[in-house]
Amino acid sequence: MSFLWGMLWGVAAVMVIAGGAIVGVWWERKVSARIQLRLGPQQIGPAGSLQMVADVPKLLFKEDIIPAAADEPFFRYAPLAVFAPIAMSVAVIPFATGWAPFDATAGALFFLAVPSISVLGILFSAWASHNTLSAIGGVRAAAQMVSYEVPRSLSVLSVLVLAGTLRPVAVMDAWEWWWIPATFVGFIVYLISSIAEMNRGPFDIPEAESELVAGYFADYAGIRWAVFMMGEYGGMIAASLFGAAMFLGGFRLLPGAWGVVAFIAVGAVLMTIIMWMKWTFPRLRQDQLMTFCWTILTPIAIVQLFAAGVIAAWL
Amino acid sequence: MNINELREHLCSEYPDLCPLFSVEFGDGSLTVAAERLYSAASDMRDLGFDRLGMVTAVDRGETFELVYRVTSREMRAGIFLKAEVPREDPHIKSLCDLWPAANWHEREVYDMFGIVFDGHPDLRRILLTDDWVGYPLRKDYEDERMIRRPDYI
Amino acid sequence: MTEELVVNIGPSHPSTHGVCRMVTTLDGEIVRHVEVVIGHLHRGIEKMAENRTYLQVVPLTDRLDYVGSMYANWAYCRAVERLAGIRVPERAEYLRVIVCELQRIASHMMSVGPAGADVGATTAFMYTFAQREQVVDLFEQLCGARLTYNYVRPGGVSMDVPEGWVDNVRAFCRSHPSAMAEVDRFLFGNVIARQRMKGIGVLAPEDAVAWGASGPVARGSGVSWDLRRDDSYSVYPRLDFDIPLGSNGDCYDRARVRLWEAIESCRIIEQALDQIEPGPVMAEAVPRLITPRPGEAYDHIEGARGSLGVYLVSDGTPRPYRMKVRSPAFCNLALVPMLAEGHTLSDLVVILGSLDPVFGEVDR
Amino acid sequence: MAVDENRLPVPETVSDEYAPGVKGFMQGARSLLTGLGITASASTRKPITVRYPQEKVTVSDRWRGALQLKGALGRDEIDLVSAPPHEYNAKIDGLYRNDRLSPCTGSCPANVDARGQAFLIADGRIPEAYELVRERNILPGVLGRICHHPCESACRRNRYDEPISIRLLHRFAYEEYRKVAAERIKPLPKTRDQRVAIIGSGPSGLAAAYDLMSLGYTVTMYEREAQPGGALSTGVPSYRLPRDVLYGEIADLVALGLDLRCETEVGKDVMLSSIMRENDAVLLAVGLQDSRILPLPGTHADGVVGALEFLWAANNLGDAGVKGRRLLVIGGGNVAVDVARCALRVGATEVRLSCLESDQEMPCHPWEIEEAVDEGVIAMCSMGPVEVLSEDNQVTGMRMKPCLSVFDETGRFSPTYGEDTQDIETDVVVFAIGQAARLDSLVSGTDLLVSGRGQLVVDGADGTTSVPGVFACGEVVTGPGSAINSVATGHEAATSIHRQLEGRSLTEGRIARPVPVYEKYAPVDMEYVEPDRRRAVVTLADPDERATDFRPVESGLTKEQAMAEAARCLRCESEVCVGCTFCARTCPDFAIKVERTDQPGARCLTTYELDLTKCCFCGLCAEQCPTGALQHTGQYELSFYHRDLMTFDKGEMLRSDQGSRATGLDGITSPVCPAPRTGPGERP
Repeated sequence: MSFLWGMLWGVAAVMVIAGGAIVGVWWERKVSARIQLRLGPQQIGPAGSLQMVADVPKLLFKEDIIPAAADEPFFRYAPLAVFAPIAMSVAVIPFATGWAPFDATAGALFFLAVPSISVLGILFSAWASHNTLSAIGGVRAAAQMVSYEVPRSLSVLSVLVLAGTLRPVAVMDAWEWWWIPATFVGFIVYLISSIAEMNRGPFDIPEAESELVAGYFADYAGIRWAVFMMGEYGGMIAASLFGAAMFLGGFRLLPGAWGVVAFIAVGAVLMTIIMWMKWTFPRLRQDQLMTFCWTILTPIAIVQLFAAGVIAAWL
Repeated sequence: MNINELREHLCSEYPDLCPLFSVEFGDGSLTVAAERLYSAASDMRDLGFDRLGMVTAVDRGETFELVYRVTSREMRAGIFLKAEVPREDPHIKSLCDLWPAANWHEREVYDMFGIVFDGHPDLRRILLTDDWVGYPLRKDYEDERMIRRPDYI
Repeated sequence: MTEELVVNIGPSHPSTHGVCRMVTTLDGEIVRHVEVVIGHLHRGIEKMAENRTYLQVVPLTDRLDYVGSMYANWAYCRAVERLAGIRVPERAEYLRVIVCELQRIASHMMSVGPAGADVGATTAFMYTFAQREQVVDLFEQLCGARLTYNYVRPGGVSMDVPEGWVDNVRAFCRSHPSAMAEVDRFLFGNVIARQRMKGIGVLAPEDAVAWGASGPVARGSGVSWDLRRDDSYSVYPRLDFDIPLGSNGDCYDRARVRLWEAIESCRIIEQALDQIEPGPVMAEAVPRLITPRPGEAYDHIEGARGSLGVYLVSDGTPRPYRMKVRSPAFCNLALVPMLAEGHTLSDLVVILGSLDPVFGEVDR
Repeated sequence: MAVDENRLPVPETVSDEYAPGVKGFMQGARSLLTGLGITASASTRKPITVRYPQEKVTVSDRWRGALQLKGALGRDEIDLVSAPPHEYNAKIDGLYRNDRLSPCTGSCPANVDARGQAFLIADGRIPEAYELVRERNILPGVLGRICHHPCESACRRNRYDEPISIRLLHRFAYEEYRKVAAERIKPLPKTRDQRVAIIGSGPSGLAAAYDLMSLGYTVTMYEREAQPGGALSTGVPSYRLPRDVLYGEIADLVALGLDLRCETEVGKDVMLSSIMRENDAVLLAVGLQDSRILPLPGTHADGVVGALEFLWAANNLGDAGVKGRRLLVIGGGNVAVDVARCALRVGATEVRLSCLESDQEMPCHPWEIEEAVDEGVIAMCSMGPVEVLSEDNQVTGMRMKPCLSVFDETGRFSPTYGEDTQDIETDVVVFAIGQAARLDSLVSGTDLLVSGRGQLVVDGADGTTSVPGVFACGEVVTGPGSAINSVATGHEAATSIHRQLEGRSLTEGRIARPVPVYEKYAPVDMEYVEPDRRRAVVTLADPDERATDFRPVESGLTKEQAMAEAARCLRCESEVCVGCTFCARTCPDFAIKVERTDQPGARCLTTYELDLTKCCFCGLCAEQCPTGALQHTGQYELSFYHRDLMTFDKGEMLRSDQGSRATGLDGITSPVCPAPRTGPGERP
């Protein structure tokens, strides 16, 4: 029975993420277009809103190209290995009072740990493509994701210290408004390292289109490529919603059902900010990225954690 | 520096090169024998012609005329160095150790005319593929893929 | 020292600015050796020119530097005029200066923006492209084409300006500097872009001279050499303009020199528009079939990429006996192996972009 | 140099640095926020991209797109420039404003439709061609011999190779027309009862007479001499203009209804005042009768002659009293050359011609002096006369001095001379420096005003004199000039008379003939012109032989030559492709293939192929097109499902009006080539 429920939740999560990705891609295309003095999608639907809906069948029916030199099984399933952990992570986000799709006791740990598995999928795809540029992209991605795991976890930890629990639903129950200023620095660190974690600009070094073309998924086409993109947007949705919940109060901002609306809205704003940054900033170089992570972000996160610990002890 | 001042300057510094200097369409050119080209180029560099603008060649039938354009920032002037090499087995000394810029230019001339530059560090075809047959800018180059122009003008 | 990895970049690659192939030997992320393989766009224009009349070659020169067609037109026409002894009317000279400075803006926008795109700031690309779009629109109003203009002809220019065009150019010149100031803040002020571009691909001034570099590449290294001033041609002696120089010779300086040149070009255009007077735009009685007497002529102008020269040999027939294009991008591109060694793979594309090669001109 | 104070100053060096340490860190952080601000503000601006196709509406007329043909030989006939005399100017003006006036017609003072003539001759319709020319040039045969043909200098064919021999085509048309003249000439109907008298039967009078007769007036013409033709008869030597040509064409005019009264000198045989009473309008086309002689010392001596007197004697008597004598002509114009060449023919032993101008600036036409020198005339340029030397009242020589410059900076006649004089031995001195009118007996008994310098007072624009109803035209108005110029003034005067007699204002709504400026052509290197593109060559008689008698120097065109020559016409500005191949010749990609057939009566553009896969949209072909038939369409982004569709054949190129691939719309087929006309009476 619980297995069936799990299946159902899984399908629901995939649908939510796929739907979110469709909206997200459209929104990103509009946002980037406006930033770049363009119009973005125009032709299909009002303001091109059905463009992505039209793109999905196109991607489904495109030829599924597998390079002759590729390591076929790994090449085939690597996109799933990237996407599945990210989809799973959405399950622990608390949407309403006392309710998360998967109310795990160590949910925060789950959220931080499970998406990291996708680095394996990236390495698989990079290696299986049998392409030098992909390989470089994969190695860069692995190094980057593993590194940014540290400040990201540390910044989330500062909230968990204040709440005294790893269970997201419980964190939300314990949330107080003054946590926002108290963990604001941590929030910034969380946002930056989340961007790095999902390989988006200005930290999109693994897929840097100007040098590596598209990095680890350069050889992918059609639906497999779409799964990568869903993974990216899924990661963005998950990180935005989790950040909105943990650092900005999530559904606690407004009472009752309005809280859910406010939560989604704050998540959308965070997503827009992530897009805004991507379309504004140049990309860092590999060594600058690492330097930034270890010499700036990590110390700041540690200081934030220490401060949160002091506050928690003082209370 | 205009062309007459340039001629005087050149003649005062290198009297032996003076008779080889001629002017056409406002540009000075120094025509030397192929064996003397390197030393003449080296003299020109010492005279202040610090840039090598281009190296090219012209198919003159029995010979190939090599044309080097050297310019001077200081004098604000440029001249041609010219030398002729025979069509059969054309050789000339490379200027790569005077101006590194000569590297690609000489490769291009080799590519298009088949003139061999002795002492060039990396004399390969540059614009065409390595397995190309023939030297396209020679006037006798034939290729059935070339589009024939109509005979009227 | 890890095992070396040979990465083949190009010829179809987003950052090669055309079709350039770079066989790169990597030590980890560090570039140990680059071999630039060119010729993918070689169309044999010099050979084609030998089979065409002097007028028919003009559209071919459009295809040399397709980002700066006006320059190739002009350099070629100057060489033809020198050979055939054609005197160009003054209005045509002013129009040539105006369109070529507009072309310089358009061409530099095609380099400054991609300098941002090379470091990942695609938005800067779009901002400069917005400016380029305006210039290209002006060209479209002028001669009906947006890329291959075929506008400068032996003896003058193909047609006079349409009604209202001068006002459109003035309006553009008024708005362009402030747009450039914004791009400057957006791209060259940005800390990430500076970190990516500063100290990358440093070209020493003496190397720039020895390698025959010209244009913004040489000026970025502080080599003050601009044919518009130093071998002043056309009506440039009557115009007042500054030549921006860099001091470090890195990618940042090269890109920013272009940005400032684009601002100075506006000033040149405004002066030229003030000085231009009505008159013919084509020399009287230029024959349809130009048959110069035998001889050879060389003329060069300061193109957007450096000194662009055309060497023409005539044998007294209506077709050039030999045409050679001294392409600045070809000379500048030869610097890539020297500049890129020791930098990372990410910097390689930035270095290539900072040299602003256009492969139509490199490969000819 | 004005320096704009507000401009951004170029920095000393473009490589600016952040401050070190914390300050630099803050600068960096601020730069990130600035970047976010710039992108945020950009998102509120108007996008630079446009929606296609709704917003892309500004189609420039200079766009270079795919090509279309507006018309083609064999499919579209050209509009002949033909109109009733009084509407002709308006028609020319309209064509001129629309850039549809061909250079030949535009440059002709009388606006003769030479393009239409060539079209008709090439088509084999030669009498029609003659009649088309006669509309504006009453003496095509005469002008075909003597015209200085400004049309040929303006001919656009000069750009490519050699101009059309328009003058010789006139002559050819006349010779062909003679064979059918009797059946084609019918008296013009006299639809109006007003009468017009014309005094003088020179070219201007004849032109006016024809215009007025075709408008239905009754025209009477008075001529002093026994033979009509005015200066053409008395002045032009018969080796240039055989008299049968001149009298034949005037006879045609008489057959059309002209009442010509020769040997009737107005002022002696009949008084002008009585002519004015009998007629509703009078046109004075009397021309110039007196030669001017410079007021130099010694000109009273025997052997000093005026040019007109000399020519009259040489032409009419065949002897001017110079046989075996030396002769010096003063003057460098056409008349001077005529005098010199006539003198050779009437037996002068040595003929010299001296003029002020250098050999480059001589006012006569270059081909004339060339022919004269071939015949043995000695040209002495840049020489000014000082004094006629005489002995016993008999001319022995002429004292000359070098002329340094003829005109001053402003272009006015103001010669400057050198010092050293030179004596030239000669027996006869002929002054050919200009002519003047002789009006005294003519105007006696009328109110006509004559200026102090002996010239008729005329309003040059419409030919009115000081007496209403009396008009003037020709050289008496304009001064010495070419025959075709006189013809043009005749047409103007006829228009004035017509307006006056209709009771309309002479000036209101009247359009002055435009004087279009045509491009100057560079000399063409004939080495690269194929033989079949060259103009017809006519033979000139051997110089030594021809200089002895008055036989015509130049031979005419044969029928084959004439039709081939007419087929060379480019039909400028007609928007009809003639298959001249200059687009194909100028195409840098060799993408165009043009062929045509010249079968008379079925001239046709047989092939026009444009291979768009090769086309580089340079636009050179359309620029070269002399007729304007080849035009750009707005379509520069063409795409097809098959590459064969990229080759446009003739039908496709011509199908623009119904929509074709070139214009972006697929259309209907159109007739391509007409069947040869083989009806009765017409040549195949």
